[in-house]
Amino acid sequence: MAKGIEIRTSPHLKRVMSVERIMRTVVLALLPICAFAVYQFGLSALLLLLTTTGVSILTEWFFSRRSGQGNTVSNWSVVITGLLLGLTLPPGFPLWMAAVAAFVGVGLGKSLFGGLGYNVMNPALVGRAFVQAAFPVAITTWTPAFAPGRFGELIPSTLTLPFMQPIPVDAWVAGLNMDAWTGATPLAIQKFQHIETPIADVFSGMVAGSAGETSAILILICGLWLAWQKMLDIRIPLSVLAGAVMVALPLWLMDSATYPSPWFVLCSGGLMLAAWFMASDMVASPVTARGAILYGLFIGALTVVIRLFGGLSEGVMYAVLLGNAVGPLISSWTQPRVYGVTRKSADKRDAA
Amino acid sequence: MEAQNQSRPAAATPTWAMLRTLGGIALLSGLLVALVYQVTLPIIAENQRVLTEKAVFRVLPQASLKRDFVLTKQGGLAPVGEGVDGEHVYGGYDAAGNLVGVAFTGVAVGYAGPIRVMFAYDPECRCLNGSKVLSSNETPGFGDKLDFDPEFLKNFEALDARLDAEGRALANPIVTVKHGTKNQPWEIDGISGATISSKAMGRAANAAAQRAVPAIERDLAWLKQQH
Amino acid sequence: MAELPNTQETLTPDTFLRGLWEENPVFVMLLGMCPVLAVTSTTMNALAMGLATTFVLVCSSLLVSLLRNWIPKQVRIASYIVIIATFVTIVDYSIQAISLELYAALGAFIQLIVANCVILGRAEAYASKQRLTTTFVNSLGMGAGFTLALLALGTVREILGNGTILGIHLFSPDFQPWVVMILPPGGFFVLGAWLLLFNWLRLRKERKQAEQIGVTAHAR
Amino acid sequence: MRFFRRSKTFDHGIYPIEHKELTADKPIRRMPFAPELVIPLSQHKGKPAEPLVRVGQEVVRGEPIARADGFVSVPMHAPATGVVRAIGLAPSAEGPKVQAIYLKVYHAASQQVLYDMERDPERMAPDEIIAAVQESGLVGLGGGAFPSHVKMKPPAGRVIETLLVNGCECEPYLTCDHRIMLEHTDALIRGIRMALRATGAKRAIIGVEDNKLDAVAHLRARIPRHLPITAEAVRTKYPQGAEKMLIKSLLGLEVPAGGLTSDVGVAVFNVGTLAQIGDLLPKSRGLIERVVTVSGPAVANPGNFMVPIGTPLRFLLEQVGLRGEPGEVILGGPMMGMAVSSLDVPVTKAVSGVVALEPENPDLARRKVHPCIKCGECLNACPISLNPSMLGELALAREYGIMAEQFHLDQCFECGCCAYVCPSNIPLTQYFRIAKSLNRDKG
Amino acid sequence: MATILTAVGFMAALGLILASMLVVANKRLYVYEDPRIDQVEDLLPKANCGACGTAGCRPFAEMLVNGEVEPGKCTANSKSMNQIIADFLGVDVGGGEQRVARLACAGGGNVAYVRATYSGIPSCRAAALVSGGGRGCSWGCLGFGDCEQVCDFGAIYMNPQGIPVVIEDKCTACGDCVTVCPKDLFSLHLASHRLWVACKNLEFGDQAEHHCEVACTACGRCAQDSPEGLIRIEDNLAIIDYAKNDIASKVAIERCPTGAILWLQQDGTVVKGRDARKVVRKGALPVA
Amino acid sequence: MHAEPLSLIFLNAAIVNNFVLALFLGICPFLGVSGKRETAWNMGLATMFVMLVSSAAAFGINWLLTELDLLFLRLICYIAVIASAVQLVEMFVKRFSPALFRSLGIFLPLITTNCAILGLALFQTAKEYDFVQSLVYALGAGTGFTLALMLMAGLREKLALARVPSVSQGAAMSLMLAGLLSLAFMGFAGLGGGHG
Ligand SMILES: Cc1cc2nc3c(=O)[nH]c(=O)nc-3n(C[C@H](O)[C@H](O)[C@H](O)COP(=O)(O)O)c2cc1C
Ligand SMILES: Cc1cc2nc3c(=O)[nH]c(=O)nc-3n(C[C@H](O)[C@H](O)[C@H](O)COP(=O)(O)O)c2cc1C
Ligand SMILES: Cc1cc2nc3c(=O)[nH]c(=O)nc-3n(C[C@H](O)[C@H](O)[C@H](O)COP(=O)(O)O)c2cc1C
Ligand SMILES: Cc1cc2nc3c(=O)[nH]c(=O)nc-3n(C[C@H](O)[C@H](O)[C@H](O)CO)c2cc1C
Ligand code: SF4
Ligand code: SF4
Ligand code: SF4
Ligand code: SF4
Ligand code: FES
Repeated sequence: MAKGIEIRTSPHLKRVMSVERIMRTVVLALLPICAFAVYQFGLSALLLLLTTTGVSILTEWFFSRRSGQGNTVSNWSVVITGLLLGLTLPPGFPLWMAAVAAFVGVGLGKSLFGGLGYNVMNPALVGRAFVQAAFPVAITTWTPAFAPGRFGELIPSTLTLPFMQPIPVDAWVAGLNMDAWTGATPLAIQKFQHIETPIADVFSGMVAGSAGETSAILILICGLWLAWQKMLDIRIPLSVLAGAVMVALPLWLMDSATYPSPWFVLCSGGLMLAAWFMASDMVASPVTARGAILYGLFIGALTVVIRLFGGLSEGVMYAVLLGNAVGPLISSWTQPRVYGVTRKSADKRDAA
Repeated sequence: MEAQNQSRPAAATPTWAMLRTLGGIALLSGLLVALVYQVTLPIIAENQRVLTEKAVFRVLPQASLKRDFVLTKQGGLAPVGEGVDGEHVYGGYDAAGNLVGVAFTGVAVGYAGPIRVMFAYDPECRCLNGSKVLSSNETPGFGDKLDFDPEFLKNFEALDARLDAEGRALANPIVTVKHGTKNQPWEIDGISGATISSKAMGRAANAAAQRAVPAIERDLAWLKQQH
Repeated sequence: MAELPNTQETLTPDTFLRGLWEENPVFVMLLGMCPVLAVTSTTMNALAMGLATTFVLVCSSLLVSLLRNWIPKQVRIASYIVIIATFVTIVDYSIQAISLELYAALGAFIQLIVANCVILGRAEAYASKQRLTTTFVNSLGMGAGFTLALLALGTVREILGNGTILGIHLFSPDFQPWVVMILPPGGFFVLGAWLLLFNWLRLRKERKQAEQIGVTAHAR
Repeated sequence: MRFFRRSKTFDHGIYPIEHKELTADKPIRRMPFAPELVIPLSQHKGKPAEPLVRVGQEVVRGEPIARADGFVSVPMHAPATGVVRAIGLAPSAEGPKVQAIYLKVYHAASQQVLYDMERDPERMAPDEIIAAVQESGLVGLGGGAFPSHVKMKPPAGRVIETLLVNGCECEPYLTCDHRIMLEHTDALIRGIRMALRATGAKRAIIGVEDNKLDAVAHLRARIPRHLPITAEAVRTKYPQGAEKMLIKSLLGLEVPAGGLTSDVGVAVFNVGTLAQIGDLLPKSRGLIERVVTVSGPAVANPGNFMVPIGTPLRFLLEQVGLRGEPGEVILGGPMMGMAVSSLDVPVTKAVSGVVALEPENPDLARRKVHPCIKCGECLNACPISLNPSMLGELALAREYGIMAEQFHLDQCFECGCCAYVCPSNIPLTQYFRIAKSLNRDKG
Repeated sequence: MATILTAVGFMAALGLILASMLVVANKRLYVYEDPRIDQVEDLLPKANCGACGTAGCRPFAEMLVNGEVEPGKCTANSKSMNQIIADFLGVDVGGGEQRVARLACAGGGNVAYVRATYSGIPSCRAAALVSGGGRGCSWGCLGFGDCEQVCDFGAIYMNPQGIPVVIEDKCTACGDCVTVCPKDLFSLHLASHRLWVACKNLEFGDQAEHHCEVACTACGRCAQDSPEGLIRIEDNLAIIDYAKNDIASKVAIERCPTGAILWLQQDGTVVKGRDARKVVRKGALPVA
Repeated sequence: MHAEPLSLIFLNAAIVNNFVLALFLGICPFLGVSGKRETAWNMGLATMFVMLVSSAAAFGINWLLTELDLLFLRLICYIAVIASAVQLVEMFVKRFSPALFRSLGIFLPLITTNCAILGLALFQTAKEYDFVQSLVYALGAGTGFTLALMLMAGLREKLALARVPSVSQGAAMSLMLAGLLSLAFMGFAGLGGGHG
C-alpha cells in the first residue's frame, strides 16, 4: 500500500547518538575494569558480577513487563547498573546477598519510580546501601587480592546458602599463608591506624577492596576514554575529584600524620570508580552545567568528610546518594540564564 | 467590603466559659496526674532498684547482696544518704558478707551515640572482671557483640586495672587494640568489623576505672566492712 | 438560613470497622506516623505502643465528647491537648511501673503520644461532634486500626530484622538478620511496601470491577 | 577562549552535517513556467492581500493582481502572463486551505516583464524607499516572510545603528543565499545601500558562515571602499543565521526577551531580500520570482533555480527529477522547514529551499523514544539557553502554563537544536510548539 | 498530699493564665471570615474545572456565599448537591438548561481520506501543526483524541473510526474540549438543539466530497426543505439559525445527499436522512 | 555531655540525628507538605520558628517546675503552653500580616500537633541543655527539618513529572523516597563522634 507522502515535524535531521548507544559504550568501558576484578579476585568476582548483572536484568525485565512499558532491558542501562553494583561489592560477598542488592537496587531504586530516566538515586548504589545497612558485617569482610588458586576455588563465603550468615573466611584466609594480609582495606588501615598504603599500590590496584575499585589507573583510563567518546559529562568526575582534593589538601598540609595525602584520597577506596561511573550517571545528577559542577564538588568534599570524620572508612557511596538527593535542588537553583532575559526583565515580568 | 464586614456579627468571646473550661480541665488534670504519680512513684523506684541489682549481679555473679556507695569529691567513697551527691558505685557481697567485687558504670560515645556499660572490679586481682552494656544505640549486629561475643567478653575476664605508684590513676590506661594484636593484660582485643564500638568500650572502661578504682582502693578496708 | 445536613452518626458496625480499614489512621490517612515508624522494630514494642495509644485515644475521646458542649471553640485545642496530655502522663507512669525495660524501648515516644496527630485529629473531627457511645466505638475502632498497623510493621520488621517474633527465634541460628529492617530506613521501606501491596490489591480489584461492567478504562 | 577562535560565534548551538556540496557550485538556473500557477493571497506575516482581478481576467507578467491591505501587508504581482482561472481555496504548507488566485499561464505569450519604470533610488527619500519596498511586494526571503518595509521603519524612539545582512544560511542543504552572494553581488550591494538609507543605519555588516569563505572574499573584493559595508565570517554552526544569534555573534548584544532587534539598534535582512531590493527598486518592479535551492537525497538533479512564485511543488520536482517516491518534502531547510502534506502546495515568497528526503528518513524513522535521561545535551545545544529537558518533562505532564511562566517557553524560537541532539529521541521542539499553540489558544 | 495540692493549684493557675491569654487574643486579634465559605467549598466537586467562570472552586464558593452567583452555575456538581448548597444558603439553584459539547465533523477514518502519513507525537494539536495533519479535509477531525484526553469527566470517547463521541449525560459543558481542539470542531450547545450540521468544510460540491464522503457539499437542499430562514448556506456550508430552533424538524435532513446534516436523538444515537449515502465501510480508507 | 560545643549540637540535631530521617519525628508534615519546594520551605521556616519559641518556653517551664518540684507535670505543661503559644502566634500573624499568614500561617495549626516540636522540648530537657544550648538545638532541629523537607520536595517535584507506575503512586512512593533519603543519611552516622 502506498503510504503517500510523509509528514513530520522539524527538525527532520537527527544526531546519530542514542540512549542505547551511550549505554552500550559505558558497558564497553566497564569491561576492562571487570576483567581486572576477575584477574585479581578470581572466580568469586566473576560469579559476583554475573549474579548482580543477571538479577538486575531479570528484575528490570519483570517490572517493565508489569508496568506495561514493554521490554526496557534492550536499552542496556540495566546492564551498567548490574556491573557497577558487582564492582562495588567485596569479592567474597555471598551471592544471595548480591542478588538482594541487585533486586532492591533495580526494583526499589529504579522501577518503582518509573524506570529509566526517573530514578532519583543511583540504582546501583541504592542496592549497595541497602545491603550495607542490612548485612553490615558481610559487606565489610574483605579478602586478599591475588590469592593463589583464585581461579580454581571460590572464596568460601561466596556460596553461602540463601538467608544464612556468611561462611567465615578467617580459616580460609589463614590457609592462604599471605603474610602481609591484615584483613583490612587501605582506607580502613589509614583511618584506624593512620598508616598509608604506598600510592603506587593503590594507584595500580595491588591492594584489597571491593571487586572493581582497586585500580585507580585503569578506572581513570576507562573513564577518560568514555569522556573522549562524549558519553559522559567530564565536568562531573573532575569536580568530584576536585572537591575531594579541596577538603583533603588543607587537612594534610596541617597535619600529615593524621590525615592522608590527597593522592591517597584520590586513589584509594571507591572514589575513582564513583567519580567516573556513578556520580556521572546523568539521570540522577543535575542537568545544568553549573549544577553539575556544584554537585561534583559536593560529592567529592562529602566523601572526604565522611571518610575522615564519620563512622565509616569509606563515604563515597553515601556522598553520591546524598548528591543525588540534593541534585534536584541544585538543578533548580542553577537554571541557565536565558538569552535576552536579564534579572531586571524577569522581575518586571513577574510583577506584571 | 468594609461595610459588609461591620454588618457581620463581631466575634463573640465567651470569656467566662473559656476561663472556666480551660481552668477546670487543667485543675482536674493536675489532680489526676498527681494522684497517679503518687501511686506509681514507689513502684517505679522499686523497678529501678531491681534493674540495677540485676545488672550488678550479672557482672558480679558471686554476689548475693548489693550496697550502694557514692564517689565523693574528695576521691573516696561514702554511703548513700541525704545530701551526698555523686556517681554511684555498687559493692557486691556474698552470703557470708565478704566483698566479692565492686561495680560501676562508664560511658563513651560509640558509632551512634553513647554506650553505657557496667563494669565489675575485683580488688583481689586488681582487674576488671565483668561487663554489661546497659544501653547503646550501636547498630544491631555490631552492638550486640559487645555483650554477647564470647571472644570479646574474654577481655573482661581479667583486664588489668592496677594503679600507679601514687594510687591516683591506672598504671596502664586501658585501650582497645586492633583485633588479634592484644599482647598486654590492659589491652582490649577489638572486634574485627566493629572497631568503633569496641574502642568506645575501651574508653568507657578506662574512664570509669580511672575515676572509681583509686577511690575503691583508698577505702577498700572500709568497703570490706560494709556488708 | 438552613443548617447543613445533620451529621450525627448512628451507631453501626461500620462505626467500629471503619477505623480498621477504610479510614485506617495509618494506611489510609497517614496520621500518627512517627510512632508507627519509630517503635515498630519489634512486635512487642508495637503492641505496647498500640495499646497505650488506644487507651489514650479512647479516654480522651470520651472526655472530649462528654465535654463537647461546654468547650468554647476558642480554647478547644488547648483543652483537648491538656486532656490528652493528662492521659498520656498516666500511661507514661503506668508503663514505668509495669516494666522499665519496655519503657526504655519505647523511649520518648510514649510521651509523644500527645502529639500523635490521630488523637487530636479524632478529638477535633469526631469526638467534638458526636455522642458518647458512637465516639467510644469509633475511637476504639481507630485505636484498633492503629494497633493493627503497628503490628503489621512490627512483625515484618522483627521477623526480617531479627529472625524472631515476640522474641522467639524462628529460624536456625545461622539465619542472617536484615539489620536494615530495624534501622530507620527499614521502617519507611516496610510501611511503603505495605502501601504498595494495598495499592496493588486495590488496582486489581478496580480492574476486575471495570471488566465486569464491561468498561475498559482507556490508558492515558 | 574567544581570543583563539577562528570566527565569531554565539554560545551553544549544533553542528549538523551540511550536505551543501550537492548544490553549492550549481549556478542559478531559470525554472520554466508551470501550466498553472497558484498565488496565495497571504504569503507573508500580516493581513492577506486583496485581489484586484476577476475570474477570467487576463494578466500580464509583473502586473499587480492583489493590493496590500494595510501597512503590515504587501501586494502580489502576476508571476506570468496568463488568465485568472479561479479565485478560491488552495492548499498551503501550514495546512489550512487559503484563498489563492489560480493563474493559467499562456505558454505562447512573451514572458517579458513590462511593468518597468526606471527610477534612481539614490534620489529617493527614506520614506519613499520604504513605500517602494512595500509596493514591490517584498517580504523577508530568509524564511520569515515578514514584510520588509515594516522592518525598515523602527518603532518610535528606536534608532537603527547597524544593518546586519544575513548571509549565514545555516540550514543544511540550502545554498541559494550562497549563490546570490556570488552571482547577484552588485544587486546585493545596491540593496544594502538602499536599506542603509531607508533605515538610517550607519554601517552594514554582512555575516557569512565560514564555510562560504569564497563568498566573503568575493564580497570584500566587490564592495566599494567608501561604503560603510563590511563582510565578516562567522562560525559555521546552526542556527548562526537566526537573527538573535547573528547579533550576538557579530555585535555581542542580546535582543531583550519579547523585544525587537531594533531595541538593540539593529535591523537584520537576508541577502536574498536585499538583492531583490537592489534589483526591483530601480525598475519599480514587483516580486514575482525568487531563488530556491531544490535538493535532498530524493532529488535526481539538485540545483539552485529562479522559480516563479506560485509554481506547484509537483511541477518543480518533476523538473529536477526524483529518485523514486519522495518521503518527506520540506519547504525550507531540514532543521526549521515544514513538511508539506500535498505536492499541490505552491512555492511562495517564503520558500528558500525545497528538500525532498527519501521515504523512511533514516534519521528519524524507527527510532525509539525513551524517557529523558537528563543528559543535559539539550541544555548545551539550546542557543537561547533554555532548559528543554525540563520543558519536555513539563509538556509531557501537560503543565503548559508552568512552561511559559517559569521556564521561558515563549523565548523558544523552535530552532530544533534540542530535538536534534536528544539521545532519547524526544520530539522536544514539537512539544514546545504544542505548548505554545495551546497557550495562545487559552489566551 | 502537699504535692497534690501544689500540682492542682499550679495547673489551675496555668489553665487560667492560658485561657486569659486566649481571651485577650480573641478580643484583640480576631479576623472575621465567613465560615460558610469552607462549608460550601466542601460541597463543591473540587474539580477546579473553571466551567463556572471563576479560577476554581474556592473563589466560586466565595461568590456563592456573597450571593453573586447561583449554585447551578457549577455544571460539574450533581444536581442534588447543588440543591443542598442552595438550601443551605437559602437561594435558588439557578443554572438553566443543560448545555453539551457538539462536534462539527463526522469524518471518521472510513469516510475521510488521508493524504499524507503523519508521524510524530500522537496528538491532534501536534499533527495540526505539521501541515495540518495530513487529512484531505483541512477542517476535519484528526482523530488523535486530544479532546478525549482533556475531558476530566470522561464524557468523550473515540469511536472505532476515530471520531470523538460525546456522552451527553456526562458532559458538564466545561469547555475544555472546545479550547483543546486545534480544528475548533467543538462548540457548546443547548441540549435541545437536535438539528446539527456535522461538517466544517468550506469547499464546494465535488471538491468537498473528494476529501470526505460525509462532507456538506453546499447543495442547499436542506435549506430549501426547511422553513424559511432556519437554514442558510454560507461559505459553502449549511448554517442553522438556532434562534429558530422551535421550528426545526427532521424534514431538513431527508434529502441531504451525504448525510452531513443530522438529527441527534436524546439517547445519543444519530438519525440520517433518507437520501443520505449509506456508509458501509468500517475500516480505514487507503492513503492517497 | 554538658560541655558539648554549640557547633556540634547544631550539627547533630540538623544532620547526624536528623529529626525526621533518623529520629522519626515530624513525619506527618514531612509526608504531607513536601510536595512542592515552596510550601516545604515555608513549612520549614514556620516549624523552625515554632521550635525556637517552644524551646524557650520549655526551658522556662522546666525551670519553674523544678523549683516547684512538680516535674511530673512537665509533659502537660509543655504541650499546653506550646499549643497556646502557637495559637497566639497564628492569630497574631493573621491579624497583622495577612500575606505572611497566607504563606506561613496556614501551617501553624499543623505544627501544633507535630511530634518534632514536643520531641525537641523533651529531648532538650533530657540532655540538660542550658538556655543557649537549647536554642541552638532548636535551630539545628529546625534546620534539619527544613533540609529534610526540601530534599524530599525536590525529589517529589522531580517525580511529579515522572512516569511513576500506578501501584507506587501516592503515599507509597513518598515513603520509599523517605526510606532512600534515610538510607543516604546513614552515611552521616558517627560524624562528629569521638573515634580513633
Ligand atoms: C563506588 C563505591 C562506593 C563505596 N561506598 C562505600 C561506602 O559508602 N561505605 C563503605 O563502607 N564502603 C564503601 N565502598 C567500599 C569501600 O571503598 C571500602 O572498600 C570499604 O568501605 C572500606 O572498609 P570499612 O568500611 O569496612 O573499613 C564503596 C566502594 C565503591 C567502589
Ligand atoms: C550501617 C553501618 C552500621 C555500622 N555500625 C557500626 C557499629 O555500630 N559499630 C561499629 O563498630 N562499626 C559499625 N559499622 C562499621 C564501621 O563503619 C567500620 O567499618 C568498622 O567499625 C571498622 O572495623 P574494622 O576495621 O575492624 O573492619 C557500621 C557500618 C555500617 C555500614
Ligand atoms: C533558527 C533560525 C534559523 C535561521 N536561519 C537563517 C538563515 O540561515 N539565513 C537567513 O537569512 N535567515 C535565517 N533565519 C531568519 C532570520 O532570523 C531573520 O529573520 C532573517 O535573516 C531576516 O531577514 P529577512 O526578513 O530578510 O528574511 C533564521 C531564523 C531562525 C529562527
Ligand atoms: C556515564 C554513565 C554512568 C552511569 N552510571 C550508572 C550508575 O552508577 N548506576 C546505575 O545504576 N546506572 C548507571 N548508568 C546507567 C543509567 O544511567 C542507569 O541505568 C540509570 O540510572 C537508570 O535509570 C550510567 C550511565 C552512564 C552513561
Ligand atoms: S527549539 Fe527552543 S528549546 Fe529547543 S533548542 Fe531551539 S530554542 Fe532551545
Ligand atoms: S537531550 Fe533529551 S534526554 Fe538529554 S536531557 Fe535533553 S531531553 Fe533529556
Ligand atoms: S475533535 Fe479535535 S481534538 Fe477531538 S480528535 Fe478531532 S481534531 Fe482531535
Ligand atoms: S443538504 Fe447536506 S450537503 Fe446539502 S447543503 Fe444541506 S447539509 Fe450540506
Ligand atoms: S505522629 Fe509525628 S508528626 Fe504525626
